[in-house]
Amino acid sequence: MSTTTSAPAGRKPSSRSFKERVDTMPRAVKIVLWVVFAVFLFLLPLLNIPFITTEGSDFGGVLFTVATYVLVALGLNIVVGYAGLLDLGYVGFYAVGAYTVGVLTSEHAHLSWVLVVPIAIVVAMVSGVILGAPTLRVRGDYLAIVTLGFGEIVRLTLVNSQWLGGAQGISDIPKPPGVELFKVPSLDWSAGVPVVDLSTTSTFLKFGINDFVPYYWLALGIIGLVLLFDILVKSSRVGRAWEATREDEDAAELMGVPTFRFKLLAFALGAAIGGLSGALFATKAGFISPDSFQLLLSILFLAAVVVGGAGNRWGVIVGAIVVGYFPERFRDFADFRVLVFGLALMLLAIFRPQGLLPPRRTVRAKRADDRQAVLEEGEASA
Amino acid sequence: MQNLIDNFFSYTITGLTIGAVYALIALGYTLVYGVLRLINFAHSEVFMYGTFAALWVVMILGGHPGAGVGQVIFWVAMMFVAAMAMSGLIAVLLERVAYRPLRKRNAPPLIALISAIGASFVLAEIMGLRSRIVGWVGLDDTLRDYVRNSRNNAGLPTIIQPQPIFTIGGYHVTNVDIFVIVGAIVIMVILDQFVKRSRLGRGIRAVAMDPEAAALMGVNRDRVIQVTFLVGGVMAGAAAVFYMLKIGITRYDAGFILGVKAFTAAVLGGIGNLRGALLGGFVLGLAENYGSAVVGSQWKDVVAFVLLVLILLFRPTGLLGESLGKARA
Amino acid sequence: MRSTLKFAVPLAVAALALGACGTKGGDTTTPAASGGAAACGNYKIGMFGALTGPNANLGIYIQNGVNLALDDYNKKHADCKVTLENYDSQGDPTQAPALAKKAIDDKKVVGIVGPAFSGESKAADPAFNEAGLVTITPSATNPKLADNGWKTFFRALGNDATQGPAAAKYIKDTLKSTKTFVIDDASEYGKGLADIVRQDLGSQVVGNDTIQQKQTDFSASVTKVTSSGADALFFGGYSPEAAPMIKQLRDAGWKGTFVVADGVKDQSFIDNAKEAAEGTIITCPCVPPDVAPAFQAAYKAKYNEDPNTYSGEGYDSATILLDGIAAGKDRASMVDFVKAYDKKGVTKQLKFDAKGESADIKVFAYKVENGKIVSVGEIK
Amino acid sequence: MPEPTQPTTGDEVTEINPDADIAPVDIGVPDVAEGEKLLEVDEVTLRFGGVVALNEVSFHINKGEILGLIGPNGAGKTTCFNVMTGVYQPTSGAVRYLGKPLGKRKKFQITKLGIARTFQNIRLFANMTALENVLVGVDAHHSTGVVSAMFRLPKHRREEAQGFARAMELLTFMGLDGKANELARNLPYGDQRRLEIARALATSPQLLCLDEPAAGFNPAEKVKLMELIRTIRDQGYTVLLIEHDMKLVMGVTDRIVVLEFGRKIAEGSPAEIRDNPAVIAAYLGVDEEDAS
Repeated sequence: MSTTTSAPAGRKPSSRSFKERVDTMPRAVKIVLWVVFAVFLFLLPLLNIPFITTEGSDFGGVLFTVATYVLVALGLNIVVGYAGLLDLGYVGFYAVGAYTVGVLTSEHAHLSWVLVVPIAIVVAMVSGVILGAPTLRVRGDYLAIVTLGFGEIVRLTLVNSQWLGGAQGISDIPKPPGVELFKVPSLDWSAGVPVVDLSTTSTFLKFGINDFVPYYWLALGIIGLVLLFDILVKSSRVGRAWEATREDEDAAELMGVPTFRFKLLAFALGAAIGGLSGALFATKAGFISPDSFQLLLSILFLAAVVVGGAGNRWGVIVGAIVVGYFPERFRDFADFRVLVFGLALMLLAIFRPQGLLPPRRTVRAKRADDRQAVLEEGEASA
Repeated sequence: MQNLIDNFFSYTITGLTIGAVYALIALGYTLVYGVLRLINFAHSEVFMYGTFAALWVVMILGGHPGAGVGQVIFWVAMMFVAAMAMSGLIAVLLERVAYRPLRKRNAPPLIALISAIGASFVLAEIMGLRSRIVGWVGLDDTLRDYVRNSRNNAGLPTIIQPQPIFTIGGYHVTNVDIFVIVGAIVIMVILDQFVKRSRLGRGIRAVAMDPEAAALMGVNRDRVIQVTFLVGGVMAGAAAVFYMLKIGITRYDAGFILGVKAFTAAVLGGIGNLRGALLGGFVLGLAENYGSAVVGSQWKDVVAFVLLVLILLFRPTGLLGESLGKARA
Repeated sequence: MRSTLKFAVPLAVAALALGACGTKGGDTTTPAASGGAAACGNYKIGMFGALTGPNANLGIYIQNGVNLALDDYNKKHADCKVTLENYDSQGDPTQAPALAKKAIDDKKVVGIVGPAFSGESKAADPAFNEAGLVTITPSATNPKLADNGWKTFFRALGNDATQGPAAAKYIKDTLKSTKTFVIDDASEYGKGLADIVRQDLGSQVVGNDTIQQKQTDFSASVTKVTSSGADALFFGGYSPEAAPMIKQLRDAGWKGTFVVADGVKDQSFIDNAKEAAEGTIITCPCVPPDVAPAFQAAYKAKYNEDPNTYSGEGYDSATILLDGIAAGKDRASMVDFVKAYDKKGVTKQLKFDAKGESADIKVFAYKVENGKIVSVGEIK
Repeated sequence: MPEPTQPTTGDEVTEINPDADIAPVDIGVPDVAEGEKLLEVDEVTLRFGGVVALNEVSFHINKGEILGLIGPNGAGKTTCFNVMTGVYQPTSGAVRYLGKPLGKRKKFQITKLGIARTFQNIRLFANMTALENVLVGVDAHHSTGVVSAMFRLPKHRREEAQGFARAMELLTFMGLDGKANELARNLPYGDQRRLEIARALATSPQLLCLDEPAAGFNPAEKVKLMELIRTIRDQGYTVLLIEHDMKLVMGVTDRIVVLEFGRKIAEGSPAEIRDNPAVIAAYLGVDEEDAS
């Protein structure tokens, strides 16, 4: 994300870090940059930028998928990155959110979408508490296998419960109510230069069957809210308690942190965001079945968080984009997609173990460590 | 429930056979976890390669049903040799490529898990794409029988015809059942003795107990880790042979679920504990079978995981506790 | 943070440079179009299904059939060839909608063979319906698909509701089974089919079980089957599970008849179950290949193997669309053309009823004999 | 936990600012008059399997004093600490705090009651800044949850402001205010020790337990540490000090309890302890090592 914003600043060579440079910018410039960036994200599916736009699959649809990955990664980051709990069954919460929407809007009731989404969040959160309460006392590695089991239990329950639609899944999930405000035209690059194409448009917030862009906009808005939530909570007592627990659980407890309670909180919040993401997915897909909630997805989610840099919200967003976007962009690899993905994971782990965009603390620590190493080597003064 | 009572021995014996396979795979998880504190997520693939090696060697030797005893013994022996060699090799390779570079860089454990997941994908996909790969080298016609429909099942001819040996509670225990259960226990005992008595085994225990102290005492940690992977791989190879004899069919993604089950078995018994792996494997195999009998086979995996959660709630270190480092192993 | 910045600029430049290439590449398709005759529409048909990934086999069998039909067409119409556009969903309903949109946006695509599975059909068909792009599925057998009122939905084979009763009838009348055990794999296809069989067989069903897909160890099911004394077992599911299941049943000494449906009508079942597959009865709403020897010969010549599951349906589905193109139909008029279609295909008389279902469904029974699937006649 | 970094060379001893106001804030526990019993260890026995780690140990700590807990290696000093802070449950006997037994309270609950500690081997939150480390301690008596953080409710803002002020005051006191934003793991060894004390003080304890705070210090640093401990007491804290270094203990404590093999062998003023033959016997041979 920040890669894109860095482009204008990147022209003047400087030894200062990007972060410092942004920090020292006048407030007005910062706001303008952010607005430009937000507008760019908003228009992205319609710009049809060559090379970036996926050839094999609809770009709006792909962007929506990437957006759900981003949302999931933000939620999982609270669990894995902040609280340090290894969760291999996150897809379970994603499924709970999606199925809550499916059951309450189509299968067994016909409640309004606006009402159902908060319910889905709450149900996912409750399922997080139910899973976490007995298992968060066990050790980290055990937690991994227990959560993995949870993901499978959820999927198998979906397959085998006729009440939940069984293997057939749930179809005819209604679209959210929309308001038709204005049309946004797209760009056409077929002449080599961008031309505004007024015949291909997306209507701002009309949730149709064949236009995924409004769903992407919806997801973008929700990501914004979740990010804000993440920033606010992380920079409070709660965030500090999570980090302390991750760093040294016993010491944290002896400093008055009720670690179990905070771990459970992280689990519940993570689950809630996973549920929200699942609810969005169900809304857009209109049809859900257990096939969409395979165990593999949990692993992809975790990969997104770790590849990006667990603990850094911007990092995990980058990770989610990598995991969600690249397989679609490089559909030509077709059969080799999983193979290439596996290789990429290994290479990343070996050559960039801290993730693509590690948390600032790691960077800071590394810098300080380097300084220390220089000091230790000889008389060289810093 | 009535069905379970009526066919109790049938469910028990078949549960023990699959449990034996779980136990042997679980050993690989337990050993590696003991020395590295790492879930070797790709161990399931090590097993899967073993099943293919066992299958291919029988195909090369022209194995077929109804052969004489001597020939069958030869085939089975070759299955063991091939599967153990293949799995051992893959396991060592895995350690070299996916874990050692990370260890040298002191990467956090989570990263090792990601590397393991990556390696698992790569290994499974190479097997799943083997037809394409041999196609590139132009061997697809020669190797047609070995690679065709590489995303599909691959089946072993029934080289040992199951023969009822004796009957217990209405269930005819076959030669294959006995071979698998007894074979697995014998292999476990050998491993147990190896770890307890041999120099390398002591090294494994020393590293598991305290890596730094072991290094100070002159134990070559890298070598010990390599041996640990090798031993785990060889055990997975043995499991692969038993699996092929009992189930008879494998596939490029056959390892995944089995790996998860075996890891569950390892945790169930107390990870890091060799005897725990054996016990965990058998308990899991039985629980799954009994559970399937009572609530239906579709809940098999659910039974396994619920059992795991229950055990961890009441015995957080598994049935026998964790102890590769401690002398009990 | 700093390193990100260093990469940012070159990346942006690279993106632009490559982007330019991409655009040029896109351009070449337009001039190429002028190569044909003036009236040529450069139409495409789409193949929608799993072509890669774990479920790819079925998709590839269909695609082989479709390619054969295209070869036939393009030989006859060398001046105005039709090309195939692949939409590889990997059988995943999550990927299906975005692919459907891509097909819809490509105005050259006049019809789709697929989607291959029921799940992806549910996810993608509403979009096709809205866009008026015709789909003929050669393999999705969920009966409910036809009940959605999609005017673009056509199915070139019988659904589970036609096959289930035939399988039950065969078990009852021909096998004269009195004790039947029914197993399904909890999949949409397998469970749907097995439930119909259970219902039709009524009290002669002595036991039920449900397994999981990708399961390999069936010891619990085997015990249930053997202890029930069943003389026949119906399994609703696919060959990856059917093969180890019958193998383990035979190993346990079970002697009854194994009855399965078209999901198992696949050479890989025999390749893997080997001796254990012998005598298995397979029901299928597909005409035996000897009905259309020319197709079989052509397929064998091109792919060096016998036509596999749904290859014929794939061929037929594509043929309908290609006939439409030959008749000068475009995307909008294709729906009515397909609706009115009535010709003999390689699998059956190709004709659809008001809901888009095949009007002429015959279910045949096949038997595994000496490692081959041979027809034992229609189930009437 | 990262390895503690190299002990400092001695020439850069961080000066403390004794003027900073670090007096404990009211945390809602009953106040005890100066000189009264604050905490009482009553006949505490702790067994691990067959090993008796503590054998009927009894002593008490008075409000406002500095009590030394000494003994040779393996005497059970840290174990005693662990029983007092809820890490272990005594097999028999009880720990009474403010007249009431601690019972089966959890670790964090005991901290909230006003007992805080440091660790023999430094256990800071290595990847958090110095300020954040102290803030975690201050947070012990805060109650901001997700909701008030999310909406930046007045309670959150008040607590954050108070917490920040208190944390900075503590860092200033320790002379660490200039390093507030350094990661804990990057601080020099001495600073890490001091930061641990600051973090413990941040929980506003009635009783501050220091587990070998001078380990790895050179003599100059030890002198500073003695000063620091005295200043802390003068600000209104009660201090329990585990220490190996006899000189330090004698110089700073009001009373001393001596453990050996899990048993209390002596108790009294520094002067009494110095002349106690049992103590001398226990420490024989250990003295030399200490002197180094």
